[in-house]
Amino acid sequence: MSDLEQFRQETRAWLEENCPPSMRTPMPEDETCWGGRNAVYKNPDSKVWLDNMASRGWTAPMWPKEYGGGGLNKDENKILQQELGRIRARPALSSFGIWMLGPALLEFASEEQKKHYLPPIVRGEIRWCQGYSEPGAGSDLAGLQTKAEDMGDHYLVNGSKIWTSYANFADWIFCLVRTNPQAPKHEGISFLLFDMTSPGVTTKPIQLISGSSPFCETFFDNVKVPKENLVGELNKGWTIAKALLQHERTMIAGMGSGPGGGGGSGLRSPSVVAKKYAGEADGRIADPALRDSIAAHNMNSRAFGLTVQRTTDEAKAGAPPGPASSMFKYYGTEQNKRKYELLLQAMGTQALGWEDSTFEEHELSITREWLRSKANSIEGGTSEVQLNIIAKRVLGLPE
Amino acid sequence: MSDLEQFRQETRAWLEENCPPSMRTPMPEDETCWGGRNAVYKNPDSKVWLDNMASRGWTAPMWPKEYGGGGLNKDENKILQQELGRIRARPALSSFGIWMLGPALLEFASEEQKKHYLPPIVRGEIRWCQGYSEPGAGSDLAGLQTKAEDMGDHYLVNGSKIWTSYANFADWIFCLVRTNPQAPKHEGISFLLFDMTSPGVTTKPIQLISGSSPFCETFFDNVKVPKENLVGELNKGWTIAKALLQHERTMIAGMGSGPGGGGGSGLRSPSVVAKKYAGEADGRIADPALRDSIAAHNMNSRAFGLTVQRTTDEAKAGAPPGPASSMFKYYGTEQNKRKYELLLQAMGTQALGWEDSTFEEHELSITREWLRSKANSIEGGTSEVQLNIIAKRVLGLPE
Amino acid sequence: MALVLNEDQQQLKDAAHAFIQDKSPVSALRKLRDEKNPDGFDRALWQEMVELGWPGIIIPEEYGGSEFGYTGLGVVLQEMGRTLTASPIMSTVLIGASAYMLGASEVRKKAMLPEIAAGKKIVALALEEGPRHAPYNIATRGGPSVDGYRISGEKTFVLDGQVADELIVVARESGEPGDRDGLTLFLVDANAAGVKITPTRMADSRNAANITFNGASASGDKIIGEKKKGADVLDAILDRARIGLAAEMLGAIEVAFETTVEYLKTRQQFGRPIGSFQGLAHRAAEMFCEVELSKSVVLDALSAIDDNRDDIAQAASLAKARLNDTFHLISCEMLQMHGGIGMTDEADIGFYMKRARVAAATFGDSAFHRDRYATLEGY
Amino acid sequence: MALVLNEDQQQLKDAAHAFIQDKSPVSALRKLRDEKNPDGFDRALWQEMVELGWPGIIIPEEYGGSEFGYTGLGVVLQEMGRTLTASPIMSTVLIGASAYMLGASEVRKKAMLPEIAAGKKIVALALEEGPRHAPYNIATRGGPSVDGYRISGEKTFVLDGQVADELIVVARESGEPGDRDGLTLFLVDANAAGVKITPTRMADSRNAANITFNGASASGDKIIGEKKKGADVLDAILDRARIGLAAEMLGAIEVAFETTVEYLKTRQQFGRPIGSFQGLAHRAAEMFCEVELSKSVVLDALSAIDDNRDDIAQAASLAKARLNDTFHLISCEMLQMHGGIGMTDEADIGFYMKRARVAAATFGDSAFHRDRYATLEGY
Repeated sequence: MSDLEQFRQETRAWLEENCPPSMRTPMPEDETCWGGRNAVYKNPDSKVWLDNMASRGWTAPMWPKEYGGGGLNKDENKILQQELGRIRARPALSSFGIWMLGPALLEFASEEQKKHYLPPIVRGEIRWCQGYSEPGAGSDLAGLQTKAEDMGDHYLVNGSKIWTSYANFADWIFCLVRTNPQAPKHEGISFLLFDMTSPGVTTKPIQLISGSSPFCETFFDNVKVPKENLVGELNKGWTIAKALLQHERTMIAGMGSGPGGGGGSGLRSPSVVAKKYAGEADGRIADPALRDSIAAHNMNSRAFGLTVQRTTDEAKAGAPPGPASSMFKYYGTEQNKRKYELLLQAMGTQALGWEDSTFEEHELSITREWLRSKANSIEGGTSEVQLNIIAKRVLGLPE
Repeated sequence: MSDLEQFRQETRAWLEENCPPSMRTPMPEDETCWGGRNAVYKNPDSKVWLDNMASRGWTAPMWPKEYGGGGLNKDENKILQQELGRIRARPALSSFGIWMLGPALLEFASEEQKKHYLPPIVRGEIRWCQGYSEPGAGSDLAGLQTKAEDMGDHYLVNGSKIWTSYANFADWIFCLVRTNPQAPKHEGISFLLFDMTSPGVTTKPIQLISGSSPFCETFFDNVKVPKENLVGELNKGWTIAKALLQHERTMIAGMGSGPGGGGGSGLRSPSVVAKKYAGEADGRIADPALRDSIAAHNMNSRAFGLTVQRTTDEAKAGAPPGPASSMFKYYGTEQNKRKYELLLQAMGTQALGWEDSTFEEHELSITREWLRSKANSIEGGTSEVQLNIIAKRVLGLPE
Repeated sequence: MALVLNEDQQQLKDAAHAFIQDKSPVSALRKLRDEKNPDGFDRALWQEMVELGWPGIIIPEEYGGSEFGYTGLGVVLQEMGRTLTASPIMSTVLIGASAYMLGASEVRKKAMLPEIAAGKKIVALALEEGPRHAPYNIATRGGPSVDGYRISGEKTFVLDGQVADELIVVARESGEPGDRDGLTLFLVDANAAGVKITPTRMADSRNAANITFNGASASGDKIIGEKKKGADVLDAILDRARIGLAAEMLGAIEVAFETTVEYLKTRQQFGRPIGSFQGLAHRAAEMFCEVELSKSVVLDALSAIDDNRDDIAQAASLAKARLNDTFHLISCEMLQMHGGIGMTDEADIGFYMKRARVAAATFGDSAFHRDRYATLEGY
Repeated sequence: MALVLNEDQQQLKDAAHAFIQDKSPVSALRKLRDEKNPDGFDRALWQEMVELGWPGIIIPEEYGGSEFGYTGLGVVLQEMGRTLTASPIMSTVLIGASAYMLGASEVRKKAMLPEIAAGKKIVALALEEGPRHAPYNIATRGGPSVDGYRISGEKTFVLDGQVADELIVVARESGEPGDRDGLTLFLVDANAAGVKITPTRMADSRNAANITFNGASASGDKIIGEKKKGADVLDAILDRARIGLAAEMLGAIEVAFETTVEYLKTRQQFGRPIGSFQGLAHRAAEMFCEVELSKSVVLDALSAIDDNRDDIAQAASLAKARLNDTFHLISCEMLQMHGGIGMTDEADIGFYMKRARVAAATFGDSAFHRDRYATLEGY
C-alpha cells in the first residue's frame, strides 16, 4: 500500500472517530465557526470538531507543524479534502487568520512573530479582521491616510478603516498604516498587528442597501501599538498588501459562476427560474427574448468556467502563472451581476419584495443577493482597476 | 395676398418655366452636378438648370445678393425648398464651396475675398475641395504638419493631405497649413486657398475596403501660393477650422436614420428586409431574436429622430443652441453602423456577395454600404472625439 | 405639437419642483420606510398636493379638474420622480382618473371625478395575476348573480391596493386566460364583503397589495368600458399609466445622472478627479445620450395623449422600454462609479437602484414593450 | 482531457505556423482576389499542404491518414486563420472527410478517404437553400428512378462548389421543408449530367457556388448516413464543421487583436500613444477577456470531438456563437481603433472584417446557435 493510500485510510478512520455526526449535516449560516475569544457555540459539537481538527493542525493543513499547522504536502491535503468531502464535514473553522493573514506571516514575518501568532490562529483562539480600505481611499488603496507615528517605544495609530468584515467580533486586526507621510505613497506604508481591545479602537457596523452586513467602520483614536507588532520592514508594507490583494481577488472572482456552465443551479439558475416564473411553451421558456438572453448568459458562464479550467490546466502543465486573476475578478463578478439581473427579469415583481409572507423565502433572498452582487465589482479592486491591470500588465499598453 | 404667398406664386411660376422636365426626374448618381472648370454634363439639361438657378442666386439662396447669392430670408428659403420639393427638382448644384467654404468666407474673409470667391461658387464655375486631415494627424487634427513658409511675396506649401473628397476633380482647395511651427499647435495654423493646377500639386485616389471612393491623397511639393490667398488672420486658422468642423459633424450625423422611426425605408429597412430574407410567421419576423434586435434598433432610431426634432423645437423656442452636434454625430453614426449590421444579420449570405449576377443589385450595394458605414464613426471626428467633447464641454468633466 | 413645454407647463413644473424639493426630499421616503408606514405614503403631504390641485390636473373642468392635460401631469410626476416621492397620484389620478375619463358612464364620471380631483377618493387597478405584466392573462372571473355580478380570483401587485377606496378589477366574463376578448373592468368597493387585501412591502419601499376576491359583488352598471370588450379601454388606460410612469422615471434618472456627474467632478482618486479618467468620461458621455433620448420620448408620448394621436400605443411602448433601460443603466453606473459608498444604506443610491427595478417591472418590462412595438408596427 | 495542447499537437502547430507565415501571408489572399482567381485558392500551395499531410490529419491510418484528431486539424486551421488562408481544407477535409468517416460504407471509405488524404479529390457539401443557415429547410428532392435516384433542386453558398469533384447533396426523400425527417445525403459526381454550377464571389474574396440539380443521377449505394435519417449524420458533420471553422476564426481573431494592441502602443495622437487613453485601454482589456474565453471554447470543442463526448453539439454551438461574436467585436474595434487607415484597401483590416461576417453566416449565426444551445440544454 502506498504512503498516500495509507494516509487516506488513517485519515478516514480518524475522521470517523473525531467528526461529530452533527458536524456532517448542512451548516446553517449562524453555526459558522469563526472561533475567537468570545466565540459562542450554538451547537457545542462545533467546539469539539474545531478542537479535534486543531489538535492535528488540520484547520491549516499545509502550514508547517512547527507553527501548529498540519504539515501536509499537496497530495496529502488533497486526500484530506476529499475525505472531508466524502462525509460532508462542515468547515471546522472559518478564519481570515488562516485565509489571509497566515500566508502573509509565513512569507514576511520574523521567526518570533510566526511562533507567536500562527498557533492561536490554527486553534481558532484569536479571530482576526483586515484593516485595508479607508473611506477616502477607495480604488486608490495606497492613498490610505491612517497613520502610525513612531513614539519611541510604541506606534500611535490614528485614523479609520472601512469595510472591515466582522471588526465588531474580531480580537485582533492586521492593518495597513502610513508610517512615512513624506515618502511617495507606496513607500510610506507599513503592516501592523494590534489588539482590537486596545483603548481607542471602536467599530460601527455598516448597513448596506441589501440589508445588514458583516462590514464595519473601524476608528482608531490614539491607539498605542507595541513596536514589535510591525510585520516586515518599516515602510515596506505595500509588498505584503499586494500579495494579500491578489489572493483576495481570486477569492471574490470565485463568487461568479463555476465551470458547470449552468450559470447557477436550482433556484438561482436563470433557465430554471424563467420556466417557473415566465412560463413554458413546448418545453421552452415562453418569452423568446428572455430565453435568448439566458442562453447568451449561460454560454458565457460556460466559456468562463472553461477558461478557469484551462488556466489551471496550463499551470499544471508548467506554464508560468498568468496574470489571470484580474480577468477572473473582472469577468466573474460582472457575470454574477448579470445573472442576478436576469433572475430579476425572469421573476418580475416576485424578486422585488422586501419583506412579508406573500413572498417565498428564496424570493426575498434573491432580492437581497441581487443588491449584494452590485458590490462584487467594487470590493477587492473595482472592475475599472482590473481593466487597468489587464491593459497595462497583461497587454503592456503604455501609461 | 401676403408677401410670402406672392413669393410662392412667383417662385412656382419661375420654376415651371426654368426647371427642365428631365431635371424633375430621380437623379442617377453619375448625373450629380458638381460644376467646375472641367465639368462634364452627361445630360445637357443639368447645365441649363444650373445656369438658371445660378442666375437668381438660388444655388445659394440665403447668401447676400452682393456676393451672387439669392438674398432670401429664412421664410422665403423655406418656400423655395418646398416648391423645389413639390416638383421633385434635382439639386442644381452639389458643392463643397456652398456647403462648407462659403459660410466660412462669409464669416471670416475680407470684403475683397468675398467678392472674389463667392460669385463663382454660386455659379458653379469653381469646384472646391477641403484640405484638412493628414496621414499622421488622425483625430488630432490640430497636429497637422503641412507647412506654408512665408517667402516674402508668397507662401511655399509642402506636405500632404488625406481624405480630400474629389481632389482629383477639384479646381481649388481650402486648406489648413502650419505657418508657425514654434507656437502651441492650435496657434500656428492658417487657412489658405489655392489653385489645384498650381505646379507641385498632385492627387491620388484612395481605394476603400468598400471599393472605389471619392477620397484622394493630395501632395504638395513646393507649391507657391500668393499671400492674398490667406483667409482671416495669420496663425488664427484654427478658429475657422472649428466652425467648419461643427458644420461637417452635423452633416455626417444626418447619414443616420431620420425622425421617421423606421430606421431606414424599403430595402434598407431592417424589418422589411428581415421579413423578406428571414421569413414571416403569423405576420411577424420568423426569428424572434432577430425581431427583438430590430425592434430595439428601430425604437432607438425613433428616439433619436425625436431628439433631433426636440432640439430643433427648442432652438425655435429660443433656447441657446446646445452642444448637440457631437451627440448627433456620435449616436447617428453608431446607429447607422448598427443598422447595416442588422441588415447583414437578416440577409445572411445574400448581403455578403462581392460581384456576380447571382446577387441582386441592391444586395451587392448593401455589402458595400455596410463597409462604407464603418467610416461614419471615424470621419468628421471619431466617436471617441465626440465622446470627449460631450464629457468635457457638455458635462463639464475635468481634464 | 412642438417637443417643448409651453409657458403654463413650464410654470407648473417650476412650482412642482420647488414644492417637492422643499416638502419631499428622498429623506421623506427613507422615513416612510424606517417607520414602516402602513399607507406607503404621507397623508399630510398628499393633502398638500390636493390643495395644489394636482389630482385634478388631467380632469376636465366640468368634473372639477383643471384640464391641464397629460403633459401637465407628466411634469409633476417627473418632479416627484426626482426625489422618489411616494403618493397615490399614480394609482388614483394617472390610472384611476384616466379610467373614468376613458370609459365610465356620464353618471359615474360625475360621481367620481370630482371626488378624485378633491383628493377624497383613492382608486387602484387590480390587474396582474402573475409576477410579470400580462394584461390579458386574466383568470379572475366575473359572473352574473341575482344582484349583479360576483368576482372571484386573485390579484397581485395592486399599487396602493392597501389604501384604495375603490378597485377597478379586470375580470373575465368569457374565454380563457390569454384571450384579449371577454374581459370586463368592474368597479368594486374595497370594503365589500369577499375582498381580502394583503399589503406587500416592495424593495423600493413603496406598498402594493395582493387582493383576493371571493365572490365579491359588483354592479353591472359600475363598469369601465364595454362589457367583454374591456381590453380596449384597459390598453388605453395602461398606455397612460406607462407614459406617466416613464415621466416619473425620467425625473429619477435625471437626478441619478446629475449626482453621478457631480461625483465624477469632485471625487479624487490617484490624485485626480475620477471624471478625468477617459474610461469613466466616455461612459458618462454615453449615458448623456441615453438620457437625452429618454427626455424626447417622454415628451413625445405625453403630447401624443394630449393631441389624441393614433400612435399613443407605440409612443407608450417606446417610452416605457427606453426609460426602463436607461434607468437600469444609470442606476448601475451610479452605484459602480460611486464605489463602496454607493453600497451603503446611508447613501440614497440604493433607493434609485431599487426604484429602477420595481418601475421596470410595472406595466411591462423592456422585452414586453419591444415585442409590443414590433407587433404594432407590423413585424 | 486537459485544456492544453499535448507535445505532438504543439509541434504540429509550430510547424503549421512557420509554413503559413512563410508561404501564405495575407498578401496571398489579396493576390487571389486581385487576379480574380477562378479556383478561389492557390493549387500549388494546396499541393504543398498535401505534402505536409494536412488533408489526412483526421483520417485514420488504415485509410491513409495520420489519425491526428480534430485538435490537430484545429491548430492547423487556426494557423491558416491567422493569415486568412484560402484552401479546400474546410470543404474537403473538415467536412468531406468527416462525412465519410461518420457515415460512409466501408467500401466508400476505402475508396475515398485515401484519395482525400492524398489530395486527389475535392469534396463539397451542397446544403443551404436560403441565405440563412437552416439545415432541415430542404426542398431539393431525391426521388427513385430506374437506375437509382434523381436529384432536383437549387443549392446556394456551396463552399468550394466550383472546384469540387464530388458533391454531398442534402436532399429530401419525404416530408416538407423544415422537417428533420426524410433527408438523405447523396453523393453526386460534380461532372454528372444535370448539375449546373455557378461560381459566386463573396465579400471575403473566397469562392462558393450556387448549384442547380436538374434530375442529376445518384446511386442508392452512394450515400452518407442512413436513408431518410440523414439529419443525424448531417448534424454530426455540421458540428465538426462549426468547430473547425471556429478554430479558423480564432486564428484570425488573434491576429486582429494583436495587431490592434500593437497599434495602440505605437500610434501617437495628442502627443501620446493612443493606448494610454483609458477609454481605449479598457476596451482593449475587455477584448482580451473575450479572446481568452474564445480560446477556451475552441479547445474544449475540439477535444469534445476527439474524446467522443456526448456534448459535442453544445460545445459546437457554444464555440460557433462565441467566435462569431468575438470576431465581430474585434474586427469592428480593429477598424475603429485604426481610424481612417483601417478603411483603406491598402491595409489588411478590411479582409478580417469581411471574413468575420462571411464566417459568421456560415453554418449558423449567433442567434441560431443560442437558440440551439438552449434547446439542447432543455429550455
